[in-house]
Amino acid sequence: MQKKKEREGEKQSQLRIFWRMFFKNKLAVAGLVILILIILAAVFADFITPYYPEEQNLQGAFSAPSAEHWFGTDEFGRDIYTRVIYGARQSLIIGFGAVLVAMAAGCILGLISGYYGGAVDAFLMRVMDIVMSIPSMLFAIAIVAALGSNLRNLLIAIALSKIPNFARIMRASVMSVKQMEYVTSAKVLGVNNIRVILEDILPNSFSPIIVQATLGVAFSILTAAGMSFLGLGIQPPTPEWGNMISTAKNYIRDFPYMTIFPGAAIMLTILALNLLGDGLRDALDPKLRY
Amino acid sequence: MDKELLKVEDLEVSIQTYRGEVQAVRGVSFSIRPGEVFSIVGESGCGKSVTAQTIMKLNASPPVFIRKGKIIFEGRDIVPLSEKEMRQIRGRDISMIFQDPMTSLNPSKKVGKQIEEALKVHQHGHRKDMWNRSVELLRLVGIPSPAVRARQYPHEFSGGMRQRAMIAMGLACTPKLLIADEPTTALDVTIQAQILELMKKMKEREGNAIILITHDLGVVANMADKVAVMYAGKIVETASCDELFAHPLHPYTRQLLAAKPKLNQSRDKKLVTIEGMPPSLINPPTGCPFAERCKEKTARCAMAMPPEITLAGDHKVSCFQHQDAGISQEVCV
Amino acid sequence: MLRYSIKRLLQLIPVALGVSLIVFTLLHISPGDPVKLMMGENVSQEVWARTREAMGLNDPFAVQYLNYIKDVFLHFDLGESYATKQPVLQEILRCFPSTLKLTLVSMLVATVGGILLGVISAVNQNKGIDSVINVLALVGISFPSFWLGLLLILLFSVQLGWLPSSGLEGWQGMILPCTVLSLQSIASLTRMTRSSMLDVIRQDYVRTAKAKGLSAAAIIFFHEVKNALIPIITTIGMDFGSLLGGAVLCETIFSIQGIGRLMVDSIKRRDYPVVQGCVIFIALACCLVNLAVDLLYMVIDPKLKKKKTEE
Amino acid sequence: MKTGEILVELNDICEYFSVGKKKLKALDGINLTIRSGEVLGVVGESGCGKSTLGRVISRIYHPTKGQVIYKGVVSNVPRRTEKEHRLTPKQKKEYCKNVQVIFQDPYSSLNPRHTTRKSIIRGMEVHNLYPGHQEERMKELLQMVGLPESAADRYPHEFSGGQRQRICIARALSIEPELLICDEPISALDVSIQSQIVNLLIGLKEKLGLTMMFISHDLSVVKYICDRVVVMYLGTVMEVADSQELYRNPLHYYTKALLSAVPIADPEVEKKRHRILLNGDIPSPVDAPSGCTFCSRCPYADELCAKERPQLKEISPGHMVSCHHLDRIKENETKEEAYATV
Repeated sequence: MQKKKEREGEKQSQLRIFWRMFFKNKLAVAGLVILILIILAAVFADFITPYYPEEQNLQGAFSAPSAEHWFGTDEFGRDIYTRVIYGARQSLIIGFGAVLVAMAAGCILGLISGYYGGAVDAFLMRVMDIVMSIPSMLFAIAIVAALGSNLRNLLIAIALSKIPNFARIMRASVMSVKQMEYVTSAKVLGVNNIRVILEDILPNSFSPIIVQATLGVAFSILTAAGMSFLGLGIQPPTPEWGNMISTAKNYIRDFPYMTIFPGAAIMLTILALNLLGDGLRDALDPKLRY
Repeated sequence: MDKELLKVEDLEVSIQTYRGEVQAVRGVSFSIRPGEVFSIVGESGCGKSVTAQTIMKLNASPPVFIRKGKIIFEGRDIVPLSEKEMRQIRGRDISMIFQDPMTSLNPSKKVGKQIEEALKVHQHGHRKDMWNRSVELLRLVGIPSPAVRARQYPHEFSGGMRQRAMIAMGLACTPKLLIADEPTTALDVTIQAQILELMKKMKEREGNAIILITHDLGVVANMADKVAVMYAGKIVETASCDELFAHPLHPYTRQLLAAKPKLNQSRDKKLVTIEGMPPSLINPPTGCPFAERCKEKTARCAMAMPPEITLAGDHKVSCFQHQDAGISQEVCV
Repeated sequence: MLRYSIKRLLQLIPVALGVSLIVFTLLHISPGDPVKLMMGENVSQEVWARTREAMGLNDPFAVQYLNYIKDVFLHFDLGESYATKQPVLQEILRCFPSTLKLTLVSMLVATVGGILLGVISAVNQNKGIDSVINVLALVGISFPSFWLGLLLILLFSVQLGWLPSSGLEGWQGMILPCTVLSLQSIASLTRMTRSSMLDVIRQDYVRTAKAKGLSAAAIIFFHEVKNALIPIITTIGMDFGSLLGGAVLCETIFSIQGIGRLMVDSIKRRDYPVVQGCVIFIALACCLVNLAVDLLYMVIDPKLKKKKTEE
Repeated sequence: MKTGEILVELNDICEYFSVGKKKLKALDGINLTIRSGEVLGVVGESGCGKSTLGRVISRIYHPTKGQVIYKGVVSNVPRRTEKEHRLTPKQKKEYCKNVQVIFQDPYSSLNPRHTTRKSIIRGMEVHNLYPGHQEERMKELLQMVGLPESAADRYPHEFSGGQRQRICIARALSIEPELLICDEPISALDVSIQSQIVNLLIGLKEKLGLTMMFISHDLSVVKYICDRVVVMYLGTVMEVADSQELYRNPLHYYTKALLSAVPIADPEVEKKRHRILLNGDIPSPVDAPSGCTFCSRCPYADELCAKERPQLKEISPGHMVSCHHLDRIKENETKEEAYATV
């Protein structure tokens, strides 16, 4: 019985090495915990906030942080704490949504490009070069300008601007895995192309993508907030960190707390994601393992 | 002549890894006389390279620590020396060439400049003289049209040429000891023959001693005066080259010699296999490290580490088989 | 080297065409009628039809695009602004100097600061100063630049009154915008330089240099930095793009009349020719900077020089 | 197929890779045969094309020119002429089953995410062998290569290099190939582990009646296991002979130099040996000489060698050499011997 247990332990050990490396990195674990808390807050926003995010109370406008309003109220007397918590929803949806879309598209393009090479590769990479030559923030702005500014379009805009990133990383990873002798020997065994791609190449070229995805979420949230700040993203009265700061900007001389809290929320989220990304990268890097 | 150039006493070196402390070198002692070629031979992970790098204190610390022991170079223990004092020794008194000539040269610096740099560290003189000397060194190690080659970058050199350049760099300040860490492992046979020949020729010229680290017993037989066989962080046998190959005493040495087919042997002779693998050095066995794989082991082999006994002709071996024989043989002589 | 430069310049042509196609398509499908945008909602039917024909808006998409391309590349004509009725290129050139000043100074600050901090950090690996720099860099990449801008204005302009809160005039005026714009780049360059340096420290040739008896400082400056910089330089070129993107935010915060601000204002005014022109202009500027960086790269890395010139 | 019959025939195989604008001639006109049941050794230094040759025979690469004929059937031709030779997907798959490869690097030749079981059973699944008995067959294979049954559930990173190479051998043998191509199977291993693998391969070859092609740069190991040896240099064959004959009586100057360069683990022998030191380096296969590929390092080379490539000629039964100046070399050697005896 004990022997079996031991064997099972060994069986998963590659994953276990990864987790052991990851959990040894206290900052990374802290990042993961913060991120989980933020996600939980966004999901259960209804239960942890005392007001409605769009509930106005003009008499109570511009009140400083107090026991009643932890982060104070804005120009319409809306509770900033409530709005910050609800704002997490927009940011997380855009962050994770855009990265999921970009990752899916980028990985498929990168896989095709890296595995087949040749003219297909040359064409796809040229297209990626073109998209990459437009700074991603400007590209997103151009797309939103064309499609109109709302959550969906913002998500599409950011996703499109991120695709080349994922495609390039995936391509490089696939190209290095393709050289591995286990891929050659699978082909020599007579395994067909699709199985080689699905069983040998994809699982082994995915780890750099995971790191990139984490950092990509951070980047997307920042971009989305920046766009909303410019008035090109999510429009008021929907609470969003970027547009909250944008409004608060007008009152910065007299009511600076209005700027502080949404900004701090963005920063905390990005910091958590960056910590997590660093931790994942270190844990996935075989160089640091020995 | 009998004065020792380098004496290593009971050296213990450990490497910290996330799995635990690897005891890479576990009590190694040997000595080298001026002008001698001393070879340390063993398989990967036996601690031979760590020993070599420790002599120059090149290992980054952490993760590598000298736990115990002395390294006495020309009568002075260099273990307690500071980094600044070590710099005086490196390159001038002891220098080193490495296994992979492809990565051991700085890719973005001209080869001549890299040799010149070795000179500049320890000598003062006119820049032009230094450069001329580098070109001269390249010529000495057999690089054709050295003046042109000195202005090229390492990637324009072939593997053999780079190793020649490394040798030129190593010998730039006429050191008393050259440590060659697997200098020919990455090279082809015909190029290996050239490099070994070059090392011999340069040794004749400069009179330096050489520590040759290798896994290839053939290279040892070609080059060495004295040989130490290392296994799992310990030296199990030391003898002069002729003596070791003629009368290998330790079972590991014997089996290692029999495990590799020789070019001058007929093929009917069955290859001896050494079953199993070397032990992990994180928790090394208390007894003889080879006991687990040894075909001649007895009960006590696994219990305690056999002490090193000196037999006739300065032949040292750590094996219980010879413990009793040790005295009788000495009596015989 | 010259042939390679020319080749790279020629390679810019398909990129420029691609960018213009993407942007043109995007704005073509955007809602709103160009004529009404230009002349107001209550333009008469007759004038509307005539203007549409005159502007070529009834032509097929491909023809419209080709005409646009022809104007852009043959006459450097990016069209005319709906709002000001001025040529777009003139508008862009009016705003571009401020943006260029802002981004170039920020790039310089970011490069020098990032590499310096990264080298210091790597050399003192696992020591106090390394941890401090690491934490600062981590905070730096996590700071939303527009928020930082507001906080700095709050502190230095509102509270202390030391620095102006808008514009780019004089060195005092440059401080806040450049700090805000370069912060992210400094932080990410610091991190990259550090990890690149640490990679190089592990290389065999650094061990060789140590075996020669070189001092730690000599090894760092003669062997490590140059090799560590090789991968960094490419990212500096890429960084220019993100700096231009960041400039949009920065110009809005500090009320600077730059190209980013022009673009945002034009979007709000639905002045599409200007938006189109800005994106193409900026993309080309990025490509040129990348090209310049690539050539610089070849000067540093002898291996690449050989490879590229042989191709 | 009876032992000794021709199993594989290589007709004028060329393999060129493009490097920038230049051509790297990895193989340049190789004509060879592999007979059923023999162990054919292929030796040479880096850049000689020995691995490429193995990869062309195992259909990993298509040749740029020439044909691989397997049991009389044209099996590997340049990709664009595949249609002419009517190679069906079924034929290609059948060929995979007959020819298997073991690679040099045991660390990269196993998928890190597959257990040993999955690695070994995969081939049987693809070729539909042993339906329903694959598990038993896998256990049998593990035992055959000297691994415990418990190895089946482990991942590659839990094994040492030697053990991984055993898994690779089990994987290759799982579909019962006729020809096993061993591409430097032991050069990444330590000496004590090398002998384990060498003995295992010899045992398996005898037990299963395999034909083997053993690619290596280690001349002493090749001498130990091979029946016939091919010496290659820069994409061309220099000399082919039975193992005994080649090592006793090397005729090509390159073979002589190569053999004399191998250090022998015996100081007595080493002191007495006459070592031929070749001049210069192995040229890069990108700018290989157009005549005899060895002419840049050969002391006997003249204008003829630089201009014209010597053909592989049969000197004595089974012993083939490609050199223009065999007579001069021999003459010179007898002279030297004469001096030595005087």
